[in-house]
Amino acid sequence: MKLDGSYTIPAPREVVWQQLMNPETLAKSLPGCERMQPNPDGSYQAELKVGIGAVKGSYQARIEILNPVSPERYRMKVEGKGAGGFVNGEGLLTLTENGSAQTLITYSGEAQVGGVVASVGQRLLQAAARQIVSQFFQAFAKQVQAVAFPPPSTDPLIPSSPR
Amino acid sequence: MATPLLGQRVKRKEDPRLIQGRGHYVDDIQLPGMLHMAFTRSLHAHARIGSIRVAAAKAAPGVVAVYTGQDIQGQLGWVPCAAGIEGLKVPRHSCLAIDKVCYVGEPVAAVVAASGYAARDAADLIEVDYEPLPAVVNPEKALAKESPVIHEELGDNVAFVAKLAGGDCASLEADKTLKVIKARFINQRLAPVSMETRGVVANYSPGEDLLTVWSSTQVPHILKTQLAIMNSLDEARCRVIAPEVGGGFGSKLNVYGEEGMACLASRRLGRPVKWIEGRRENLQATIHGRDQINELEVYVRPDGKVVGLKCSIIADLGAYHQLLTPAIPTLTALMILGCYNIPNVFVQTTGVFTNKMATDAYRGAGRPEATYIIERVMDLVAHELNMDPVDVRMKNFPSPDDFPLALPTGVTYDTANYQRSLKKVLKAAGYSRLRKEQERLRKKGKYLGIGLSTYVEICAMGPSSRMPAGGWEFGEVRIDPTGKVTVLSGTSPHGQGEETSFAQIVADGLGIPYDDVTVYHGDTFQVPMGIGTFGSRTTAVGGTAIYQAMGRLKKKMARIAAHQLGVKPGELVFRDRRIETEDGQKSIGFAEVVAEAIFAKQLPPGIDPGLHEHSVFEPSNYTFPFGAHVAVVEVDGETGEIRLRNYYAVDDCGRVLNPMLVDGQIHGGVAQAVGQALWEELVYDENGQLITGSLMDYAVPKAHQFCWFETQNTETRTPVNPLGVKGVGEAGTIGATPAVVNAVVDALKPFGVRHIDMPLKPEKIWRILKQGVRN
Amino acid sequence: MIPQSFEYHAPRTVAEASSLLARLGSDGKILAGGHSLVPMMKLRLAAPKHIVDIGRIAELAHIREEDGTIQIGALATHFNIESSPLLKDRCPLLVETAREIGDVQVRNRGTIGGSLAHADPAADWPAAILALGGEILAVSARGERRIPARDFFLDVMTSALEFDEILTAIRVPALPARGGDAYLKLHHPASGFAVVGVAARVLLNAQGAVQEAAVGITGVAPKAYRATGVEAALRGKSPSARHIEAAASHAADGIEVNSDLYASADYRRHLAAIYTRRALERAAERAAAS
Amino acid sequence: MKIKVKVNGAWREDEVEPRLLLVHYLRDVAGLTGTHIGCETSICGACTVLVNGEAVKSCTLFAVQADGAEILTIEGLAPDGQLHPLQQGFWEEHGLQCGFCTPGMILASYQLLKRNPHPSPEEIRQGLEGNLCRCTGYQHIVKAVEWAAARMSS
Repeated sequence: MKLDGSYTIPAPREVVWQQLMNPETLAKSLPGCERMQPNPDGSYQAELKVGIGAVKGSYQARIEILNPVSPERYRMKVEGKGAGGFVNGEGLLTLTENGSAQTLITYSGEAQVGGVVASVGQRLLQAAARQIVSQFFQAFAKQVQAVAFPPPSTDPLIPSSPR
Repeated sequence: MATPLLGQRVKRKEDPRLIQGRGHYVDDIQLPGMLHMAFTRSLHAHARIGSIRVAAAKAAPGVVAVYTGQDIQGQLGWVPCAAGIEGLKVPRHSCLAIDKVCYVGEPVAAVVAASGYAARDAADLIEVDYEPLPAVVNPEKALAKESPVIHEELGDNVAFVAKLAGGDCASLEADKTLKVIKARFINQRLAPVSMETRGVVANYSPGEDLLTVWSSTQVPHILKTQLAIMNSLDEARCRVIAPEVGGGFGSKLNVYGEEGMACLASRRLGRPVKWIEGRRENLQATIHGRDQINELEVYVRPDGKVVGLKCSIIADLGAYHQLLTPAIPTLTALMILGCYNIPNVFVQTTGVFTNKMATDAYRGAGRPEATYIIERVMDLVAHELNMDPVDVRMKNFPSPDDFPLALPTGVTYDTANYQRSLKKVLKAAGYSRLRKEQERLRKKGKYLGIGLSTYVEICAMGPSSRMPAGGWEFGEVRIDPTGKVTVLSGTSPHGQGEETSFAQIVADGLGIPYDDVTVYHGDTFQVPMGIGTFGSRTTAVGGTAIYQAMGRLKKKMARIAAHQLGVKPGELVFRDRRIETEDGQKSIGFAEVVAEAIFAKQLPPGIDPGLHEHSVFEPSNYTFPFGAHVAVVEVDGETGEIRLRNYYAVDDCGRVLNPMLVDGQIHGGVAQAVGQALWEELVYDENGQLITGSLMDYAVPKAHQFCWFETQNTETRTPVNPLGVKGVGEAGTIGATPAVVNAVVDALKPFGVRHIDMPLKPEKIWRILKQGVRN
Repeated sequence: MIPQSFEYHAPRTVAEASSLLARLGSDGKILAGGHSLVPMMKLRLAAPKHIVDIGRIAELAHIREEDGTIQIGALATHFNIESSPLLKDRCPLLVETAREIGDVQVRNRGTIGGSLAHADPAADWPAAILALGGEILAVSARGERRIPARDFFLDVMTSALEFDEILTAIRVPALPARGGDAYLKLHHPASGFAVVGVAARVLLNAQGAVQEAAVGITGVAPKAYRATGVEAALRGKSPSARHIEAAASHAADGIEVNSDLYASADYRRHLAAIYTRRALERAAERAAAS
Repeated sequence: MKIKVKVNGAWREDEVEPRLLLVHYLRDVAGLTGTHIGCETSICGACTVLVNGEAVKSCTLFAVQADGAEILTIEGLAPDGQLHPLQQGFWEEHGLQCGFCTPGMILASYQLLKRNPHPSPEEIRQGLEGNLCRCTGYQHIVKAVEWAAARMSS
C-alpha cells in the first residue's frame, strides 16, 4: 500500500527537524504510544496501541531512522508486530521551508500489512492509514508548538501571547 | 406396469434428512472425550521461521498439546501429489511448515484443546519469529531470472513444462493467405467456496489399533490410502468416512495437511480430535482454482475457417502441489480445440511456483479455461473478419457424421451434434430478434450484448491408463432377506443426488419400488474400494459399475427363477416385483426368488447362496458432453454496471436419467461461471497478502444477481458406457463463462473493444466507456 | 469466528448504562444490535473487556413524531424503520435507505443507533441523516447533548461520541410540503456496503424552483459528507435535467476520495456525480409530485 | 452466566460464557446441529434462525443477548414429523443439493412468506439476499418458495 501526503507544521524547519529527531517528541506524537526506548543499534522500540473506532490493536514496533540529511530529509522504517498481524512501513520524509515560520513535511512510502487486518480490511485500509498518519502529524504539530513557542508563563491564568 | 423411473423427474432420496436439519456433516459429529484443534498460520507469503514460542499456548486453559513442524518431522508423511507429469518438480510439503513458509495461511503450529474456543485462544498466543523473504506472486515475474526462488532446492520456480502438438503449426507461419490473430487472456484466481468449509474428526483407538477419520471429502478411498501412508498405518487400520458433505466443487478432491495433523494428534493423544475450518482459513488455505495466463496465435482463412492455434499457458500453481495441482492446466491443453477440429495445434504449458495457495481442481478443472480460450477466440475471429459469431462457429464445427472424432490433441470425441444444440439455443433466445433489438438500442445509446458459447467438455473420468491413480469405479448391489436392496458405490456424491439416480437405475432394473432401494457411499469400511466423485464421473462411471453389478445379480436371480419356473433364464424379465416370462404366463415373485437365493433350499447346482454382486467398471474412453449457451446483458452506459438480462442454455449430457437433477447441475454450474465472469476474484497484493480474505470481499453470487436461466437439453448418447450417460456436473461452469464475457464485449462493440479480462467489474467497463465511441 | 472473553452487562435504563460506562472508561463498549461490533469481535479486531448491552433498554426503541420532528430511538432496527407506516408517510427517505442496508437478517437485528455510532464510511444511514440535517442525541453521566449530523462524523469509524456517551436517539425533520427525497446506492457485490450511496432531499418553492437541496454522500470518502457544492449550485434553480446534472458534477468537490480494490478514487468520484444526479432527479420528481 | 431460552417450544436454562455465540449455543449446548456455520462475517446466512419470530444470523448474536427469547430452528419446523410446506417445497422443486445452506435458506424463506405471502420471483430473490447457496444457482430455490407460497395460501 502506497502512502503519501504532506503536512504543514507551523514552525521553522530547524525546529521541526530537531523535534523529529527527538525520541521524546516522537513518543508523545505516535498514536497510542505507551512506551518508547532506544535500542543499542540506534533504533527505537515502542509499544503502540493503535485504534480506529472499535478496532484496537497493540503493536510492538521497531522504529529506525535511516540516512538523515539534516534538516532536509530522512528515511523512516517501522516494523510493528501485534496479535494476529504485522505492519511494516518505510518511507522518505522531506522537509521544505514554507516561508520562515512554516515547514512542509512531505512523506512518501510503502506500508505492508499482514494478518487479519490485511485479509478483511482492504476496503478501509487506505483511509485508516491516512487517519493514523494524520493523528501523528496533528500530535506532532502540537508538540512542536509547545517546544517552539512555550507559553510565557506556567500560570494558567495568564494566557500566552497570540502569535 | 410401473413407468420406468429412468428419465423421470424423481424426487431426491437425500432430501428428507437435509430439509429437516437432520443430516450429519463433520462438524455435527460429537464423540466422547473429543478434543478440538486450531492452527496458527503464516502471516507472511515468504519467510524463514525463526523460533516459535509455544509456552504460553501450552499453559493456556484447556490446552492438551501444541505441535510445530519440528515436532512432527519424521512422524507424519508429506502432503501427497498424485499428478504424473514428465520432469515434474515436487517440493516437500509438510503438514506444518518446518523452516520456511511459502504462502499466507500456511499452517505453522497446531493447538489441541478441550474446546474450540480454548484452542483458538491458545493458537493466538503462539509467537513465531519470521525473517521475511521477498515474495513473488506474479507467475510471469516468478519465471524471471531475478525472481526469488521459492524452493531453493529445485533451482527455479518452473515446476514443469509440457508440450502438446498436433499437425504442423510451423508450416502455417509461411502461409500469407492466413490471417493471424493474437490475444492474451488472463483467467483469474478463484475460490471454490463450498458452503461447508473443510473439516475432519480423527479418532484413533489404541486398543483396536484403528484410526477412524470423518472428513468432508469427495474421495474417501484415496484419502484412506494417503492417510494410512502418512501415518505409517496399514490400510486395514484406517477407515475414512465422508459423512454429509456440504459441497466440494473440486476443493475436497484432495488430501490436506490439516487432515494429517488431526490423525497425528489423535494417534498421540488417544482421543478424538476435531478440526473445522473457518471461512478465512478456507479462502487462504483450501485449494484455489484457475489462475492462468494464455498467449495465443490463431491462424484463420479469410472465410473464417480456423486452421491453427498456438497457445502458451502459464499456470500459476501456487507454492506447493496439492493432490492434482500440476495436472489441471494440462487438461486445458487437452481440450483447447473445443468443438472445432482445428488441424494444427501447439500448446506449451508452464507450471510456475508462486507464493500463493496451491491451485487445483475447481469445478471444470482446466476445461473452463480451455473453453474460455477457444470461445473467446471464435468471437475474436468474428470480430476481425466482421462475421456473425454464429457463422464462425458453424463454419468450424465438425459434422455429426465425423464422430468418433480423433483430434490432433490426442483425444477422441465420442458423439456430438454441435449444430443441433446451437440452432436450438438460438431459437430459444430469439437470436435474430435480439440482434435487431441491439441495433435499435445502440441508436439510443443503450448497450445490449449477446454472447455465445458452444462448448464441449471431457468428463466421466476416465480410462485408468490416463488417470493418476485409476479411473475405474466400484459398485455393488445386494439384496437382503426381506427383499430390500442395498447399493454401494465407490463414488462419494455430495449434493449431486446420486443416491437418487443410482436408486432409479436399480429399481428400474430389478422391477422393484424406488423406496426399496438404499444407496450407501462414503465409508471405506462399507464400500471396499472406490475412486470418488469428481470430473463429472459419478453417474457415468460409478452408475455403470452399479448397473453392471445389478446385471450380474439379475443373471443369478434369473437362473434361480428359471430353475423354479422351468424356463430358460434368458426368457425372463424383471418387472413389478416379479420375475416372469415376457408374456407373463410364467411368473414368480421377486421376494420368493430372494428367499430362495438366501435360504438356499432348492438352489440349482453350481449356484452359491446369497445375492450380492459387485463390479468394477473401467471406461474405455472419456465422454464429451457439449452444449450451446446464449447470454444477454445490458451495460449501463454511465457507470459500467452490467445486468445479466437473459440466459439460455441447451446442454447435451448424453442420456438424461433425471431431468430435475440435470437442471440443478446446469443452474449451479452456470451460476459459478457467471460469478467468474462478473464478480469473483481472489486478489493477492504484491507482498503476497490475500486481500480478498473473507466473503465481504470475495463475491459469491447472490440470488438477486441472476436472471432466470432457460435450460433445455438434447440427448446424444455415448457408446462409452451402457447407460449412454455422459455427465453434467461441470457443464454449466465450463460453458457459461465465455458466453457472458462475449456478451459484454459484444455490447461494447461500438467502443472498438476486442477483449476485457475477468471479472468484468464496472470500473473496467467505465474506463472503456469513458474513451468514447469509436467510428 | 470466536470472540475473546469479556464481561457482560445488561443495564435496563439509560441512567444505569451511563453510570456503568462512566465507571468502565475506555474498557467498556456498547453493544446495541451488534451487527457492526460482533463481526469485528469474531475476527478479534475488537476485543473489549466489558460489553454494555443496551439492547434491553426499552426506552431506546421508539419511532415518533413531535411537532414536525421525527425522533427515532437508537434501538430502532433497520426493519422497524423500513416497515414504519409513520416514516413511510412522514419521512420516506429513511424507509428507502433502510431497505438498502445489508440483508433481511441484518435489518431485523441491526440498529440505526449502532450503525451511526460505528461510523463506517460506507454505511447507509450517515448519508440519509446528513441529507436530512438531523441531530444525534447523546447521553452520558455528564448529561445530554445534541450533536448536529454534520459534526458527528469525524473520520473512518470515528464519530463525535465520547467513550462514555450513549447514542440514544436521532432527530430529523419530517418531509415538508413540496419536498421530495431519494436514496440511491451502488452495492458492493460481496459485502453489500455502499460503493457510493447518495441521499437527496429537494424542497421546491411555490414557483417550482429549488428552494433547498440537501445531499448526503456515503461510501466515497473516509466519512460521509454533505455535498455543499451541489447544494449551492442547485439552490434557486429550476430542477431541470441540465441544472441537476451541472450541480451533481460537484458531488466530490474538495473531497479526499477513497480507493479500494473494487473502485478507484477516480471511479468513485465519477459514481458520486452520477448517483447524485440520479438521486436528485428522483427527489425533485417526487417533490414536484407532492 | 445463566440464560433461559425457549427453543423450538421448550424452555431450557444453561450456564454460558458471555462470548458464546448463539449459533454455538444452539449447536454445541442445545445439540441442535441443523443450524450451520458457513462464514465468519455475517454474510452467508447458513446460521439463520428465528428469534422472537424474526430471522437473524445466529453467528452475529451472543447467546446472552437471546436470554428470554423464543427461538425456532430447522428442527422445530416439523415438530410432529409433518413437513412444513417450505420443507416440502424444497423437496418437490429440488431447492437443495448439498443441503448445507438449506436450513438457513428455509428459515429465511419462512420469514419472507410471513411478511409477504405471495412474493414475486424477484421479491423472493431479494428476500434471500442474506443467504448464499453455492450449488443451485438459486432458481430451484425460488421455485421451492413459490411452491410453498401456493400451498400455504390454498
